[in-house]
Amino acid sequence: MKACQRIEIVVESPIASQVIDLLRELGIGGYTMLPEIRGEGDRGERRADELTGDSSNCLFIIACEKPELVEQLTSQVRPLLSRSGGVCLVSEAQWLRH
Amino acid sequence: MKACQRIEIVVESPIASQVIDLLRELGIGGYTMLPEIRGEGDRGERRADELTGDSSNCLFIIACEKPELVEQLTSQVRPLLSRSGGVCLVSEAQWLRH
Amino acid sequence: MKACQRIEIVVESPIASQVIDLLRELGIGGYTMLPEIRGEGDRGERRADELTGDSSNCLFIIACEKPELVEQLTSQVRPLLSRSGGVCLVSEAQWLRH
Amino acid sequence: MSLAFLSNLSSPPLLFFFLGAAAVAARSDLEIPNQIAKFLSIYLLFAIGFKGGVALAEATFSSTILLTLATAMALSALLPLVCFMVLRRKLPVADAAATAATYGSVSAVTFVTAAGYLDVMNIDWGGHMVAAMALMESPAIIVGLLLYRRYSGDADQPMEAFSWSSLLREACLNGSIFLIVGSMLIGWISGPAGMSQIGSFVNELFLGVLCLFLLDMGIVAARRLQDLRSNPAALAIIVPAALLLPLFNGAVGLLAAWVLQLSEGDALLLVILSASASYIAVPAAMRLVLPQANPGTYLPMSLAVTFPFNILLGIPLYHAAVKLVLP
Amino acid sequence: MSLAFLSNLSSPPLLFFFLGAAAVAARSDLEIPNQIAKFLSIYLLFAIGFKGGVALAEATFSSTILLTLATAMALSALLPLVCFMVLRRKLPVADAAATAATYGSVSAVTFVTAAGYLDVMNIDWGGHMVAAMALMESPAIIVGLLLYRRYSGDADQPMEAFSWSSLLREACLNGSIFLIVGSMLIGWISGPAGMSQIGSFVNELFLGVLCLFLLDMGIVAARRLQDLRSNPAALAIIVPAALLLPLFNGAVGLLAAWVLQLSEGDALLLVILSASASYIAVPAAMRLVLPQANPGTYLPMSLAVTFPFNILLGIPLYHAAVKLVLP
Amino acid sequence: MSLAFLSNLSSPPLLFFFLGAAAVAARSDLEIPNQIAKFLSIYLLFAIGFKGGVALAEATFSSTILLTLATAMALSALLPLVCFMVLRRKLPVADAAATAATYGSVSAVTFVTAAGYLDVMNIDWGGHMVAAMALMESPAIIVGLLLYRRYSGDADQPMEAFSWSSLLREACLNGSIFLIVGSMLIGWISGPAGMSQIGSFVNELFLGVLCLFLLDMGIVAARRLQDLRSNPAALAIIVPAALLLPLFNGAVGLLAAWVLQLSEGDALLLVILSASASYIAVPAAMRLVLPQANPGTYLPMSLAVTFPFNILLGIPLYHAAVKLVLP
Ligand SMILES: Nc1ncnc2c1ncn2[C@@H]1O[C@H](COP(=O)(O)O)[C@@H](O)[C@H]1O
Ligand SMILES: Nc1ncnc2c1ncn2[C@@H]1O[C@H](COP(=O)(O)O)[C@@H](O)[C@H]1O
Ligand SMILES: Nc1ncnc2c1ncn2[C@@H]1O[C@H](COP(=O)(O)O)[C@@H](O)[C@H]1O
Ligand code: NA
Ligand code: NA
Ligand code: NA
Repeated sequence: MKACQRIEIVVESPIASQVIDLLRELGIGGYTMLPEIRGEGDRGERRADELTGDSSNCLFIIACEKPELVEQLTSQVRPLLSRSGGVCLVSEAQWLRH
Repeated sequence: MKACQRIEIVVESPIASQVIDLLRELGIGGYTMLPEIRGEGDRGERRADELTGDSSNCLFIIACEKPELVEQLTSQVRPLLSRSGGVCLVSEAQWLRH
Repeated sequence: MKACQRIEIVVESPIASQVIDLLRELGIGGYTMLPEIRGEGDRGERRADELTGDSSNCLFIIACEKPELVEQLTSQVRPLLSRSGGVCLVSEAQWLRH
Repeated sequence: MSLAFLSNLSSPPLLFFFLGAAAVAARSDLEIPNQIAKFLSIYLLFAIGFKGGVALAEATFSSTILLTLATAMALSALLPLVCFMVLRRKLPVADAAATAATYGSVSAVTFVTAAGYLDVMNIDWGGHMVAAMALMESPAIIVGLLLYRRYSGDADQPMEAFSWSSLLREACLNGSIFLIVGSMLIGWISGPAGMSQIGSFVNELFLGVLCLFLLDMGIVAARRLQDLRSNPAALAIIVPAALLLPLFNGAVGLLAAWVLQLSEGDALLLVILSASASYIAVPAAMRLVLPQANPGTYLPMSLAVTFPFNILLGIPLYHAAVKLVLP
Repeated sequence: MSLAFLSNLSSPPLLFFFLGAAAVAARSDLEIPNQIAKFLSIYLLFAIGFKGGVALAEATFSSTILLTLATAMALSALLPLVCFMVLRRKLPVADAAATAATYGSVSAVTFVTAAGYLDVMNIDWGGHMVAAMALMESPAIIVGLLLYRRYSGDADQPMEAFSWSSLLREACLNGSIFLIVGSMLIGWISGPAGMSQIGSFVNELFLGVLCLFLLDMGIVAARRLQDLRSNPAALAIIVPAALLLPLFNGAVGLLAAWVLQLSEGDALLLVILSASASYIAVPAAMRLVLPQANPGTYLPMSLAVTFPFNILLGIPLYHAAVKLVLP
Repeated sequence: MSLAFLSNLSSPPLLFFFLGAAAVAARSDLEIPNQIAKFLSIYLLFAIGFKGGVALAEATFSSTILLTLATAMALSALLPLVCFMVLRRKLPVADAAATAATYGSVSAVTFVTAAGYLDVMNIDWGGHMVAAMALMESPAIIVGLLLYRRYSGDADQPMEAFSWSSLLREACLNGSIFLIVGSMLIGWISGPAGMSQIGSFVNELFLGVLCLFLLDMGIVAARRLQDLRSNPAALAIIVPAALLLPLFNGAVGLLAAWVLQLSEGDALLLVILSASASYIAVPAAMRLVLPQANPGTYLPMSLAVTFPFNILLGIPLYHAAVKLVLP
């Protein structure tokens, strides 16, 4: 077990690819992504009912053990969230080494 | 970054709308919801294989920074869980302000 | 509320049934499972786009209050992860009793 | 009669139901994705509703039609009474009331399967039977709830989270009912001209889609049956009840059909409506209005026992009975 | 004309659109699963593209075809200019530019509905209109973006995360456009021989699938309209604009059809292409190239107001106008 | 022969495979939702199985049928032996064994495409070939596993998590196999009467659905090819092997067809079964019984190289060879 940070990002589906590009640029090798999920917030309800992802969210889960990478990631995710909404939560976790 | 509580609720799909109503009543502005997921517990296996949501769960993720709201939410979610099962987990997290 | 550990396991879909068997063997009564999700890691991108689960992941969320069970679970999950990839994160949470 | 049985059992849709059940028994990983199963059921409701509506547009309106509709509603309100009286000896009041509502109401898919059976047999049926089906959905729910309030002892105590408006919405505006009734209205409005536009979609795919849908139902019903096995106590009550209730309700439906002197096809449909039990609309409504009832009781009864019984043995059995009684 | 209106409104596809809207109004839980809705739209694009391609393979190539294609592109580039000039008085520059791009571009589903309307009416239309549709997708996006850069004041400031290559990819290689154009090419290559292979799949299911698809669109459009209600200020600008823009653009398209002396079917399709507004490709592209624009403005305008207006009233209205102007 | 090539390559299904690959190459966002792709494959297996069963019901049972079935099983057991001997020079033992199993087994979708090709060409094929396909699924898996145990050196060491029963279940009761065999049995039981019920569903939609399905396969195969590019070392072994193995196995299949003097259609199907490689059932089974093997080797080989090769060039090539050898 190794201490790490668990980052959880909810963004609207159309910008999922921007988040993935960002993760790759930062050299964050791994992420898990849950597509087409629903939610509600300041920008109204997203029912995941449209043909495009226009009204749906996706959820990224990222385990990262380097605090400076987490720092960079959050600071670069912030403008995406300001522009089109979403949340980013960071918490502590133990990562099972294998 | 701001400290908040991360609430995670798993309930069976037919009562998802009751949870949403509850969140709105309490004035909790935002939530993320993952529909049609599977699980197993005291009430048997839910395989998400029926035409209605009868045998599926859904997962709510709620970031909330007001402890008293968390208090209210959990106390009102409890009877729903007692009646039709599910889990509610609360943990600490950092919320990225934007 | 009762302290518990929140275990989160991402594995490729074809071995989901092995994880479920493992949970049952250990007597861990409850889990929540999100099927057909995406991700990327050392073993490349999994796009959840194949007919079988060959290129998709699934996510298990398990609340467990017995540390020794968590211990057993993680030690038995480790070989699965070494062989076909994935992550296992463990964190602290409060479990709403009902 | 044995011939009808055999020809029913060797028709592709029912064989695919068996195939689904066999897949579960053999522990194969065969599965119909969930959204696909929903799509298949949407198609079936759409097609039967539309066909019924077009038939209605072509029919001359008669008092028998009105009487049939009224009888259907009455059956849905009365059948739960008897069911409840029997069931409450064995089950908690809430479970008995919910089960009574389930069996008073109807299963749209059983109806659709029976209509397909009639089409294959070249027996006419009236489009208004779709309306009859829709009318039978809700009364049972309301009666079930009233029964619970009357017998549970906590009638005065305000019901938590309960409102008549949400009850009626659940009871009458359930998606399946809304779709089949809406399609019937559209079929009725657009008539034969509409049928000429979407006729091949509605008619030619019907039995093929029914095959795939029953394949899925076979899988789901067999899984629920397997789950039941782990609960032998419940099994001893649930399975017999789930076999007897459709027979009893079907007999009452047959009596009504005889009184009304319905045609062969309409009679069979009225019987199957009486005999069938809801496993979509009513369980969903019960969660909201009767949360005290245990879905582990009424859901497997209707889905895992009564539904297969009705489509496998019930339809030809009721058909034989109809032919006996209404020559 | 009133007859065309009525016969359009009583055709099953449109009635199913109403049914979907009614389900939302009645708060029924009727719903088409999301992947199914995508499948239905994939089928429709595939079928119309393929049909158009086969028609193209059978047509003799004429200069009118080339002229029509050039005109279509020109319309897509010019219509946003006028829209923008009007809209920027009421809306922020970014929103006005995005909305102008939305209305200059086209809605593939509206096009498909109009083509189905023509088929039902037994009016011929040219396969090259599919190509015209594809050509109208992108110019509007580029013009919209140029308008924003010219009028927003931050033209010099390097656009964050913007690249022309990703813009062009979004604009031209959007999945819907790619599929309909690809299917057209395949229909063109495989010709009548190909049609003999998949003809019944492409033709006989078309209107039935359109019914189910418009049922879903009715549900989605009604939900977006409900969301709009909570924002009366926006409503006062958005709704009138979303009704006037298609009329204005359609009139310009009619003028072009008159200049080119197109056939009845092709003229109607050119008008509907001009009048329709994108709610798939353009909104997706705007997220990337004009993230400053608020999707809450242009998306409900095209999806919840203009789309229903066009398919319910627009098609027969434009048809009447075409018959008036091009006898 | 060149004509057959051309007519195969210009048939809509294959053109849609190219369209899918082109969408990936052009970085379009065109995508078939995952559950829809599963539905399309369910339909194809259902339709081919049912058609084969009905054909079987109409055929007179002959010893050639039995011999063909026995040969098919033998091929599935023997082909992996040669593949393994060649592959283990270049690959780790586990990977070589898993790949050998993959190529000894069959691809149901390749079979379905070839059957569709024969139908378009108006060449008869025997319903028992569906059974042959099913019988070829599992022997290769067992042989592959035995090869691994024999050559890996850890034969004595008890295999973790391994059980013959779960192996056999994976090998024989895989969902695709279960569905196509079950549908064949149902077609056989219900015979021409069943075909008259669901014939138009099974026959008329077939090629259209195949188009959409191959569109998806084109997308997925092209993505896997792109992933492979990042691994040039593996590429140098994987791609040539994935092109040579089907040719070699197909030649052996052709030899068997010649010995049995099969009809043109049956011979082509036996060849394509030999030449095809599993990318659904076997990879899933290998995860359980040979987890040491790297799915990054055998999966892209069969899915991204051999599958496209077989449906694009293989089918007409094998057909030409069959016509040469079996006049
Ligand atoms: N407090 C919250 N907790 C969890 N998810 C949220 C919260 N607020 C917003 N979201 C998610 O972020 C999306 C966009 O939020 P917003 O920008 O506030 O409209 C919503 O659709 C939700 O899925
Ligand atoms: N210990 C647990 N950890 C995670 N999820 C659980 C747990 N127990 C129950 N669940 C979820 O809650 C649902 C209902 O649980 P139950 O009421 O115990 O049947 C299950 O289907 C699971 O999805
Ligand atoms: N750092 C990470 N954070 C979150 N999920 C990860 C991470 N690394 C890997 N994963 C998930 O685990 C799967 C297998 O990872 P790998 O074995 O590294 O290819 C990936 O497809 C991801 O879904
Ligand atoms: Na009933
Ligand atoms: Na336009
Ligand atoms: Na093979």
